[in-house]
Amino acid sequence: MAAGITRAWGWFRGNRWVKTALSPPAYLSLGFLTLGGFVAGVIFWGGFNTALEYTNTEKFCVGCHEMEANVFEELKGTIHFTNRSGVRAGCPDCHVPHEWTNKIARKMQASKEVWGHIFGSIDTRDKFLAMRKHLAEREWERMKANDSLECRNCHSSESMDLVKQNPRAASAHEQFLFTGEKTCIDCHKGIAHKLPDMSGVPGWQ
Amino acid sequence: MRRSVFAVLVAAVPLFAAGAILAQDAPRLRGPEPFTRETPAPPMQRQITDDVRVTRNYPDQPPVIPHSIEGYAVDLNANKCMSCHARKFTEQSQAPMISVTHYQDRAGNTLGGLAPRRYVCVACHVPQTTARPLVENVFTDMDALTEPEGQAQRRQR
Amino acid sequence: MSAECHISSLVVHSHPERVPAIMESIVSIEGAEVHGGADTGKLIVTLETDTESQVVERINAIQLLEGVLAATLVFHHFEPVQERE
Amino acid sequence: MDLTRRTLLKTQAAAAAATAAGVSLPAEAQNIPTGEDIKLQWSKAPCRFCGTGCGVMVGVKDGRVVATHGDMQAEVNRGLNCVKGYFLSKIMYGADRLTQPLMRMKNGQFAKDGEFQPVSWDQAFDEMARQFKRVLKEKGPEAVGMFGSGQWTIWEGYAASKLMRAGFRTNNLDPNARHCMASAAVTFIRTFGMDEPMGCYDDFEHADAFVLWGSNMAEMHPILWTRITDRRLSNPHVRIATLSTYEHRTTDLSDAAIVFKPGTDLAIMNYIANHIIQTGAVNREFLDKHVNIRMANTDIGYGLRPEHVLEQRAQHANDAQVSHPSNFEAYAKLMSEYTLERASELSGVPKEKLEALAKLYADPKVKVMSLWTMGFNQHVRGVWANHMIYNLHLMTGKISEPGNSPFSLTGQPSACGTAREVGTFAHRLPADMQVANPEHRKHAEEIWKLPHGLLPAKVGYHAVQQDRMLKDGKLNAYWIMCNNNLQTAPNTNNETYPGYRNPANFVVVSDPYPTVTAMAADLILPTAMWVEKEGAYGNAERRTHFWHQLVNAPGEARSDLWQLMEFSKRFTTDEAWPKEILDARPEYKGKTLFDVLFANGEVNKFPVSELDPAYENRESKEFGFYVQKGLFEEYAAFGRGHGHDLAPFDTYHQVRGLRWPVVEGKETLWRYREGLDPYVEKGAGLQFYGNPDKKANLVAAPYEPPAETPDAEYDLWLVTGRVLEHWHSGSMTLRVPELYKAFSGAVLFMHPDDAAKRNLRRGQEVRIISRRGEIRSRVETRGRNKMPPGVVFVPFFDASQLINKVTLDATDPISKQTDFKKCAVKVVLAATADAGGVQ
Repeated sequence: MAAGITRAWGWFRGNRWVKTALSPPAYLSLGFLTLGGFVAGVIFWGGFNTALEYTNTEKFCVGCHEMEANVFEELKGTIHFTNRSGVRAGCPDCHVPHEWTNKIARKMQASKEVWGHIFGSIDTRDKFLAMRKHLAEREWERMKANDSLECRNCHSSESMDLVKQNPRAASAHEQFLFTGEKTCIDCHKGIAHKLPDMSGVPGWQ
Repeated sequence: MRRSVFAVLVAAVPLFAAGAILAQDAPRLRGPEPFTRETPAPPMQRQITDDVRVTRNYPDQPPVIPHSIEGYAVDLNANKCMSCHARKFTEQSQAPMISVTHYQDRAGNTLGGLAPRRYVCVACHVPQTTARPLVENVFTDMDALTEPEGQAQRRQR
Repeated sequence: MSAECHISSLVVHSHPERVPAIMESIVSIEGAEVHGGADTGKLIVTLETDTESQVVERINAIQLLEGVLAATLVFHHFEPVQERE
Repeated sequence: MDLTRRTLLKTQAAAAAATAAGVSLPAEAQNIPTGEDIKLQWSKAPCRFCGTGCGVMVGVKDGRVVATHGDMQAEVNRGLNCVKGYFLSKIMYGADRLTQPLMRMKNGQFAKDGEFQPVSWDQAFDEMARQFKRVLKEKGPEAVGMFGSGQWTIWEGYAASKLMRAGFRTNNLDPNARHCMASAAVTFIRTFGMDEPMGCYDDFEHADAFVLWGSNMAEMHPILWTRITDRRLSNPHVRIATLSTYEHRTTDLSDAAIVFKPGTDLAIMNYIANHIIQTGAVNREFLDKHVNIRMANTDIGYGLRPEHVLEQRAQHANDAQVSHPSNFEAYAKLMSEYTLERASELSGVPKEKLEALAKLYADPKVKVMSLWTMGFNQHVRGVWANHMIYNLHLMTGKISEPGNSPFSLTGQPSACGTAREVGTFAHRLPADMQVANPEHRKHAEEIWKLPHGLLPAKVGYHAVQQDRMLKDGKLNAYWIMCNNNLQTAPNTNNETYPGYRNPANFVVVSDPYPTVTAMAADLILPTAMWVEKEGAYGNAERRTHFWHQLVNAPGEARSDLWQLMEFSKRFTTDEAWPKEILDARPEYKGKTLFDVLFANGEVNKFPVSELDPAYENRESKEFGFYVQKGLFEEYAAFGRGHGHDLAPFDTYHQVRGLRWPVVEGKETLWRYREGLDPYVEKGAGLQFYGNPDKKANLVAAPYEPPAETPDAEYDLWLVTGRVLEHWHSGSMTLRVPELYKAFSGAVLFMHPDDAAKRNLRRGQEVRIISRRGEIRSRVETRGRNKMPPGVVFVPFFDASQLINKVTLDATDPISKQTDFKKCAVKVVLAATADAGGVQ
C-alpha cells in the first residue's frame, strides 16, 4: 500500500502540468491565474462528484459480496424491487440522502462499511446474521433522525390519496403519520430486507 | 344471482352427460377435455385487502385475513402479525385481539402471551383472493337449521 | 329461471271470538302463516308467494273471511330466486 | 335465495307488522333460536387429510355436518387443526358431488367412445362384471388390477385385498401410497424386519434437536410443526436444522436452513457418517450388540422401462434390492470417501454448515429427532436415503428412546393403517407378511378360511407398472378407488392417460367428485366420503382411530366398502377360481365370492344388534351384519401376538386412538426398548425383534446421481409438491371456497434472477417444458417459497396445470416409488414458445 502511495506521489510530481502548476508563475497575468484556478476548481469538483455519483449506483453497492449475497438478495423478493408501475428503488434511494451535506455525512459513515469489507467482518452469511441487528438499528436510527427522509423522497405524505389506500393503512396514516406522531420507519421496518431479532424493539414482541 | 346460476349448471352436470359440462371453469376441477389438450394458465388472482370482516361458517372456524400479508415475517426473529393483533397493540391498531384460546399451551395452562404452539398464524388463518369459487359449496349454515321456520322448511323437503 | 319470491306481511284485525276460526282458515291458505296476535285480535300474518297478484288475491281472500274487520298490508319485499336442484 | 335469507325476510316482515299493530310476537317468530333448536350432535373423527391424524369434533344437525373443530382430547393435536382441518365441514358439500353412477354410452349401450350417461347401480355393476369376467376368461387374473389408496378406511383396504388376491387371484393391487412412502415402508422392513416407526409423536417433547430432511412440515404437517415450534420456542437450547432444495416456511423457523443441490442429500448423510466415525463418536457397544452391517448393490438404475438406456447401462438394475453382509471396517472405508470438502462441493452447502449439522448427530448429549417425508421417499435413491438416516442413528445408538428418533412422516391419513398394516401393496399381506412367502400365504388362507394354494405367489404390478401395463394392453380390467392418479402419477401424457383410453381396457373410477381421473374413465361410481361411513384410519405414529357414520351420502353415492362387497356378489367361485382348486374342495363350488370372502362365518359374525343405536351404518344394515366389526376382528387376527396387536373393535369407538402394539389394554409408545415395549425380553435391554437375530441392519450405500440432470437445453431442476391450503390433487379443498381463495391456482416459483435471465416478469404466463411434455403456468418470484437459482417449484393440486405431464416416471428401483422432486425442464414465455418444442 505504502509503495502504491509513493508511486502515485512520484507520478504526481513528475506530471508536466503539475510541475507548471507548482512552479511559481513567471510571466502569467493575474487574470489567467484566477481563471485557471477557477477552471481547475471546476475540473477537480466535477471529478469528485462523478466519483461520488458512481458510489451512488446499485452496481457499486452490489459490487461487494456482502451486499450482493445478503441484503440485495432479500430485496429481490419485495415490492421495492418489482411492483405495479415498475419503479425500482435501488440501494442508494433508501440508504443515501439526496441532499448534499447529509450525503457527505453518510459517505463519511460509509467509510466504516469499506473498513468492514476489507477486514471481512460480515463476509459469511452467519457473520452477517450475527451483526444484523446492530446494522439494522444504525439504519433505523438514521432514518428516524432525518424523519425517514429517503422514504419521503418517493412517498410524500402530502401526496397521499387516502381513497387509494386500504382503510387500515389510511386510518393509520391519518392517525400517526400526518400528525407527525410517528415517522415511516417506525412502522415500516423490514419491508425491503429480512428483520433481525425484534425482541425489545418497540412495537414488536 | 349470476353465481348461483353457475352453481346450478355445475350441480346439474353429473346428472347429465359429461359432454354437456364445461362451464368455463370445469378444467380447473376436471382437467382439460381431452386430457392431453393444452390449457392456458389462469391469471394470478389479486388479494382482498378491504379489511372487511367475513362471517365465519361456524364458531370454531379461524377467521380469514381480510388484508394482504405479503412479506410479513413469521420467523425466529419476528412475528409481524402480533405487532397489530397482540393484546397490547390492539388499541392503536384497532385490529382484533388474538382469541383467548391462543394463550393456552398444550397442557391447557393459560400463559401470559401467545402460546408458542400458536406462533405460526398462517397455519390456520389465510388471506383471500378475489377469485370466484370454481363451484358452489352447498354447506348449510347452522342458523338455517336452528330457526323454527328453517326446520319447518326442511321437514317439507 | 326468472322466478320471483314475494314476502309480505299483514295485520288482520278480527272479531276476538272469531279468531280461532279465522286462524284456521288463514293457515289453510297457501304460503300464509300466522305469527301471533291472537290475544289482541290483531293477527300477524306473513305471505310467501311467487307473484305480486297472488299477494293481492290472498289479501282479498283473507279480507272476505267471516269476522275479519280489516286486513292491512304492512310489508312487501320481492326478489328474483334461483332454485337449487 | 337460500333458506337463511327467506327466514330472515319473513322474520322482518312479521316484526314490521307486529310493530305496526302494536302486538308482541311469541318467541318462535323472533330470530333468536333457543333450547333444542341450537343443540348439535358432536362426535369424534380423525381428519380426512394428511398422515398426522389429528382429532376432529364434528357437529351434526338434521343430517348435515354444520361445524368442526379441533378435538381437545386428541393427544395428537390437543384442540388444534390446520386451515384444511378447520374447513372439513365443507369438503362434502361441493355442488358437483356425484350422486349416481355414470357410464360412457352410445344408443343405450356401453361404448368406450361414448358420452357419460347416468345409469343405475345394477346397470353399472352388470357391465362392470361382464367386462371383468371377459378379461378373466380371455387373459386370466394377471390382466385384472386395482389402484387403491392410503385414504381408504382400514376395512375398505382389507376388503379390497381379499377381493383382489383371494377373489380374483391377482396381486395387481397397489395403493397410491406407493407414490407417497413406499421407500420408507420398504426400508423399515429391510432395516428392522418390521414396518413403521419405533418412536412416536411424544418424541417432539423430548428431543433437543430436530433435523428435517427434505420436509416442509410448516405447510405439509402443520400441526406436528406446532409441536416442534412449541418445543423450540419454549426451550432456548433446542435447535432446528432443515435440509431442502429451496427455502420455505419451515426454513423461516429453522436455526439452520441448509439448501443443497437436488439428490446430494445422500452425500451429506455419508459425510455425517464419516464425521461420526472420524471423531470417534461411534457407539461401538450398541453397534456390536444390536446391528448387522451390510453393503448394498450399487449402480441400480432408475426404475424406468427396461429398454430405457439408463436401465440397459445399469449394472444392478435387476437385483437392486440385494445387499451383502459386511463389517464396520468396510463401511468406514466407504464412508471415508465422503470428506467435508467433497460433501460441500457436491451439495453446494458451506462447510461450516455441514460440520455444525454433523456435530448434532455426533454429540452423545444431544437427543436428535430426524424427520422426513417426500423429499426422501420420492427419490430415485429413496431406500438408500432412508437407510442412511437409520445408519446415523444406529451408529450413535440414538434410537428407540424418548427424543432419539428417526421418524418417517406420512402423507395420507391411513398410509400406515391401510396401505401398510393391511398390506394393500402388490407384494404384501396383512401384518408385514409377503405374498412371495409360501408360509405367509398359507397363514392368510387359514385365517380367511380359504382353500390352500388359492393365493397367488407372483408379486403384482406396482403403481407405475400398472400404468405401463394398461398402456401396453396387458392390464385390461382396472378399478381405481379413492385416488386421482391421472393427476398425480408421473409422465401422465405418455404413460398414464393412454392406458385409460386404450380400447382394450375397461377402467372404473370410484370417487365422490368428477376428478381428472374420473373424467378419463369408462365408468364412474359415486362414493360416500369421510363421515358418510363408519371408518378407521392409522396415522404415522402407529395410532389406530375410528369414527362413526355421522351423515348419509347424497343421492345414490355408496361407500367403497359397499361397492367392493356388493360387486363380489356378481362372481361365483367357478368363474374366478381354477378348476383343480374347486375339485379339491368341492364345498366351495357354486358359491359367490361374497359368500366365501365376507359371509365366511368370521366377517359376518357380529349381528346388527351390536351397532351403536345413536349412529347410522348403511353397509351393515344392507348386508345384515356388523360389517366393519367383522372385517376388523378377522383382520386383527393377523397381528395379535405378532407385535401388531390391535385392541378390541369396540374400544376404538371410545378412545382417541391407540398406538399398536396394544398389549393388555396398554398402547406402546416406543418399540424395541425394554420397559417401553412388552415384546422385548427381560434383561435384553433392546431388541429389534422384527428380524430373526433381533438385530437391525445398517446398509451402506454410496452417492449416485439422479436420473435426469439439467443441461444446456433443459436448464432447470423441477420440484413438485403440495401447498398448505390444498391437499394432494385438490379434489376436496378446491371445492371449499375459503381454501380455493387462499391459494387460487398453481404457480411456478422461481428465483428473480432466473426470471430476469429469461426476460420474465412476475405473473407472466410461461410454458414449462420437459422431454415428456409441457404445461402452462404463471411466474411467481415472491411468496412462501424462495427458490435458489436453477431450481423451480410447481404444486400439483391444480387440474388446469397438470405438472405431472412434465415429470419423469423414474422410480427408486427398490421401492418402485416415483421421484417427483427431480427432473429437468426449461421455462419460456408462453407467447414465444414454439409449439413444436415437444413431441
